[in-house]
Amino acid sequence: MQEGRVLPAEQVNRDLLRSILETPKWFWPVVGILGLIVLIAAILIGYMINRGLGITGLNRPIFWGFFITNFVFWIGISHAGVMLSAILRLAKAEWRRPATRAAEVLTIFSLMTAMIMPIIHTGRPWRILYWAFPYDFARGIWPNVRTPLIWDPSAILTYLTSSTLFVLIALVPDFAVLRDRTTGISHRIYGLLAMGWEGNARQWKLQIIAGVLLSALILPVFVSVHSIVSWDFGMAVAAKSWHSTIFAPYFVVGAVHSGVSAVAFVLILLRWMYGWQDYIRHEHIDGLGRLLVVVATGWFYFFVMEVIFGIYGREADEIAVRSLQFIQEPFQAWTIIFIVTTYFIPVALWLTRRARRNLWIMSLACISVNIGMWLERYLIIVPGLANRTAFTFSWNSYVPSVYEAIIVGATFAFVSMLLLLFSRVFPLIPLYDIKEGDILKNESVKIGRRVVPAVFRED
Amino acid sequence: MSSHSESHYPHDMWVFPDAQSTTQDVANKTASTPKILKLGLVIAGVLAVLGVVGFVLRMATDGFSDYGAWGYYAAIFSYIFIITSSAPLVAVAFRLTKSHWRRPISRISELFALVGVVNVILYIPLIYLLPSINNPNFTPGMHGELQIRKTIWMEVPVGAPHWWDFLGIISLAVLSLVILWVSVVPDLAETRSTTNGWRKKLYTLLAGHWYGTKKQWIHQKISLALLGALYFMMVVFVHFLIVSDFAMSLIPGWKDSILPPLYTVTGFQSALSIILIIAFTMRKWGGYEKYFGTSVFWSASKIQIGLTLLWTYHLFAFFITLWYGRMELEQNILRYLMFESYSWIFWLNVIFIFLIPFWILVWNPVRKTAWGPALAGIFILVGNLLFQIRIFVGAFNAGDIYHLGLFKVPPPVFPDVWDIFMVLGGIGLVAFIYLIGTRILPALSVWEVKEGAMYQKMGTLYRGEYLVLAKPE
Amino acid sequence: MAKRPILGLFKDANQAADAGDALKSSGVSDRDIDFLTDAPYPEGAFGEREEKHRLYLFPFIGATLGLSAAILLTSMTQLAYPLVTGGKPILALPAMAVVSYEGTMLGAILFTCLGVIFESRLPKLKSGLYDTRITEGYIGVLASVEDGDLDQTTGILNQAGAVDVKTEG
Amino acid sequence: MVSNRIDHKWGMVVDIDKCTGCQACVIACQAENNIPLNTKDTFLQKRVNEWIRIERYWEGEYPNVKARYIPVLCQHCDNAPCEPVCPMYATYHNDQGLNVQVYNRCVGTRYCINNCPYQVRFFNYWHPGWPERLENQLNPDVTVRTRGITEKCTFCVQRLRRAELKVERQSGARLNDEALEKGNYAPACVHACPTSALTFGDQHDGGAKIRNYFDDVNAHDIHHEHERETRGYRLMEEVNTRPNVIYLKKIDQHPLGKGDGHV
Repeated sequence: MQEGRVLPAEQVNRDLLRSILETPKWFWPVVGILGLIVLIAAILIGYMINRGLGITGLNRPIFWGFFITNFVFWIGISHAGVMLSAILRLAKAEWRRPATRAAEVLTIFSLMTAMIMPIIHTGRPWRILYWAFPYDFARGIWPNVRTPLIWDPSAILTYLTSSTLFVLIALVPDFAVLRDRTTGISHRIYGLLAMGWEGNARQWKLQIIAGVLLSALILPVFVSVHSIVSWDFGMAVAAKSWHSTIFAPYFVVGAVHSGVSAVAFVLILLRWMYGWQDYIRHEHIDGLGRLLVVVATGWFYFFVMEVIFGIYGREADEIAVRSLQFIQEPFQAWTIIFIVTTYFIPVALWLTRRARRNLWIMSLACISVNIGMWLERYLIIVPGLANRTAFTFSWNSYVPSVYEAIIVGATFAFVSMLLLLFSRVFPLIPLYDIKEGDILKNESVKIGRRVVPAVFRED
Repeated sequence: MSSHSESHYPHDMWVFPDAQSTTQDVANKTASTPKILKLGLVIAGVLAVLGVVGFVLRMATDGFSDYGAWGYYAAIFSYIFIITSSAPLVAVAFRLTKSHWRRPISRISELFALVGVVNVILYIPLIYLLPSINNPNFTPGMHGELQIRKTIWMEVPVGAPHWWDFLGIISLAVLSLVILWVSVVPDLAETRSTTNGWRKKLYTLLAGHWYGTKKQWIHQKISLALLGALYFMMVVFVHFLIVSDFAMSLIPGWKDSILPPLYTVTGFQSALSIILIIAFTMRKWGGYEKYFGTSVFWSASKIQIGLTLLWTYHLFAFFITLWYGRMELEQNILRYLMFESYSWIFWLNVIFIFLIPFWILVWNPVRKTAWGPALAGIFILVGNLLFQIRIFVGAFNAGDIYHLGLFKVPPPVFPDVWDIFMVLGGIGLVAFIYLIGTRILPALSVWEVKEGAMYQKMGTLYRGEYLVLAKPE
Repeated sequence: MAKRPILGLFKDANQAADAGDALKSSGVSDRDIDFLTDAPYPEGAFGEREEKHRLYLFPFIGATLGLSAAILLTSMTQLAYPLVTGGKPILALPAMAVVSYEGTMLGAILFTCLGVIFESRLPKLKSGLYDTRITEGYIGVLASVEDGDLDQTTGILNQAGAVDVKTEG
Repeated sequence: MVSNRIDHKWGMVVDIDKCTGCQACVIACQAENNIPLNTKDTFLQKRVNEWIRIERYWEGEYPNVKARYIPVLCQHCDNAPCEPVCPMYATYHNDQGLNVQVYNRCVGTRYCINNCPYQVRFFNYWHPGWPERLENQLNPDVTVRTRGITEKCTFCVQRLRRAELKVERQSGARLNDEALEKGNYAPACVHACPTSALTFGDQHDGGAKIRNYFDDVNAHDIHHEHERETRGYRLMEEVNTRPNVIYLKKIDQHPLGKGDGHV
């Protein structure tokens, strides 16, 4: 799958650094609008902290609502990054090259956004330090290691640290390129970041090994993160339908599903914004599409397992949750939308090569997947809590307040803003990776009349 | 290879078999039966006979009325079933991903289709053993007794689960045979004229229609892909049926949605292991060394280590959920399957299927050898057997299956001599049939190896010499 | 006599490789020749020397440290603050396992990153002989030779087709 | 201080047969524990805060209906699902069998509330407020909980502490049923109950009224099918939370048959 022509290094630099060295007209207006939305949300959050969670739609027994749903969703998105870059690096898939960094950066930013959610949804956010960080001030308080809410920060912070380092290490050679292209203060900053990289054989060798090694190390972390997030629910015995052993892999696969779709969408967007047709080519989106068919089907398998074994126990209240999800108003409508948008529409599209190579269809499919996956989390959390237990005292439903809706919506603006700003200072497509691809590409195997493009492999 | 590469890689990392000689060479190897193989056949045959003896005596002593005595039989059935049904996936999966390294081993994995018939035979007694879903002696108002025991067949369709599972196993066997046939046809067609005797007849019968026209090749590729995808889904589904009907639903109150995935992962793991072991033997003693580069083992062992980690991950996900919930039956199931009754088997299972293989495969130099992955494979196969014993013997002796839950921890059940006979016999039977199979059909997928030879070569870039890989669309 | 760096810039990788060979045959030792590129050429593409490194040690060290740190932290905090919760043991091993796992991975990754920087001899404080054209696809052949041999080396590089030869940055 | 402390395991027995659903216990609890007023708004917002509440069920079809009442309060489980999930140790099990809530540590993740099968934990969505004229009725022994934290029934631990000081530290006598009764040390709901459907006591005290109920229920687990001598049972025994609150079955003199019934 190596199409596209080999480009001279100068042009690669020129094209891929365009986002940094020159500012397109639309850039600041767009960032401004996004920033405004984020600002509004920030003000609302401040108001919420000031007045208390009463302004949300939360009640008894739905104590976790939009915020936690959004938290799980963004954690899910964050799984794209490492999933793609690590697995494709290890598999030495040629078409990974332009996708990796965008994916990793998306990971970092969506993780940051995700971490905001549980913090602002606590009753006393200003005391959050007590929660996450193990320390012993005068009162001899330590966090309780037995709770998933401590596993969460440990996993998420590990993941955030490692993926940030992952990106930074891979950025060093590109910093060097920027150092050589810029002048003045930015020259000095990039020079500092490049740490005096000159690109000799040893540095390159270690750079390559680091890519593979770190991928192999981060993969287990990435699996653990969403598993632990799933255990926030899996460990709870009281909310029926949460206490299921399959939650960990089910969540992880779902996360990969939504995340990879998100990355595909972001790539299409970048291609369109910065005119990177030569780098983000149809073959890359196509590859993502094929991958997504497999991931989606795997996810569907876990989904079916989860539902079947929900009914398997034939326990009255678990059946009740299922009927709440699948049969009763209002959730059943959402469930139908969720299943169709998550699996049937996109997979049906991805199965045909023509659809995979049509950017419009691809982006629609990816968006639909993410709508579905957001609903999935919502439909796991809220019906599980809204389930009518033996106690009539807590028979209620949940309608999010406008504040929640706006804050949740603003998180999307937040991530896009961060991505745009990042693309302003760092190359979103790894230059050296593209150049390496071009170097390894200049060989082909001739079979009869047909010339099959080939790559050099060091192993 | 360039000076530096040799220091990096063993000289037999990549082999580029000569397309001309391959066909004839493989045909000769198939026709001849070396001494070591004869020996293997004899041993396997003896074991198989032992197995039959064990089975008959078990039947004589216990009959089919009490299924508890048949725990080890169920275990060995599941062991054989999970390996043989998963084995063809190695060929299928990596054909779909267009991995070149799979080419030499894909036939090894497809040949397991021939063993599929063993699954069908071994399953038949289980039809009579598996207790019915409806509680036979149920009287209304009985405390803590279920009228219909917990099972994935909610509404209990006719003949479920016994006959439906049987159907699943049969369809798997047939489907894998079809895949084998579609894939083996070009090789047979090449040699149908040069061989003689019954092979000639058989080959002509199977591959008479094949002339290797462009059309035929395209059809073959497409049908392999479609059949493969279908087979993949079928396997996962039937695994789910078997493990939930013969293990989960037999332990009262055990509700564990992760068991089917865990079971399937175990299957993939051991399938890859046995294929690598066979590849190693063929390479070492079968004279196939010029077809297997160690790159095969290298790439496969990367997958293997991933599967190993995956297995542990699934196990932990199961454990932590049950450990955290304090329900009595959850705690009892943990005690029963993990920490009290079957604790020793459990720990050995973990060591063999995870710890040892992981620490063997984590070293890149070991992964680059042929013996490393094969050795890890042996451990994984043993671990898998222990896993099956733990789950299935446990399930077959968990007490009143129509009860609400497991509220006291049953004791473990140790094998008697007949059980051991049956376990060994099952393995022997499989080995016997497989070895016979390698005499009938070529154990190396000639057309795939030839195709691979076209797309791989050593090429020079400036001063270095590297592998050149071409991936046709 | 002190050694002086000399940098030849080449447009074409083959010429750069030739230059490397020529330098070697002229008696410049393997250790004194380096190839500066803007992309990872496959190892040995210029017939350059074999680079030895111990990067693979770092993750193991890091993992061990991380694991022990995490185990200490989890066990000590639970013992230092022995409150019964939900009838669970004070030293809840499964819970510790999760956090310890994260600790292990964190340690391994941190040390790997340190290892990469350390092993690739970064940060390079005093920048050596360098040319910005290298990041435009030119290939720099960096050699350090005796003072006296500078002119001869320059000649070799030019002969091999150097676009430009620099002796001080 | 802790050294010469007599160890107790507090428990409560709720006799459903005696409960008339008069809600006196609810009011007493509100007054004793400074629980914010449940105004019409809080009801509409579905954020009612009742540490003890009366669950009411209708039996039969109108007009032949009977009302059934069950007072539900924190069960102070020995295997409390709410405890291990708190990242802050804000709730834990103390050595007197109480499931205690430390307001100061709570950050309000609400995980414990989700994980409580009995729905007896409450979250302060708003800052608690009382009309000016009610400010003076607040109980000085009980903290007024700020917003954003979880709270729940404490078995009126403030009374128990006072009892320990008054009885055990000063007169050195063991804190038994009479002492609790005489000194008005039992939880407010117990004292308020007009039909004395609620009984409070120390499970470690051999002479306690509640003792034989606990012995009986502890001896007979739900899963082993022998009869219990008393009417005692625990709520949701299948969850295996092992509560320290025991309920006594209702004995219905006039079971609701077809046709008949009190309209």
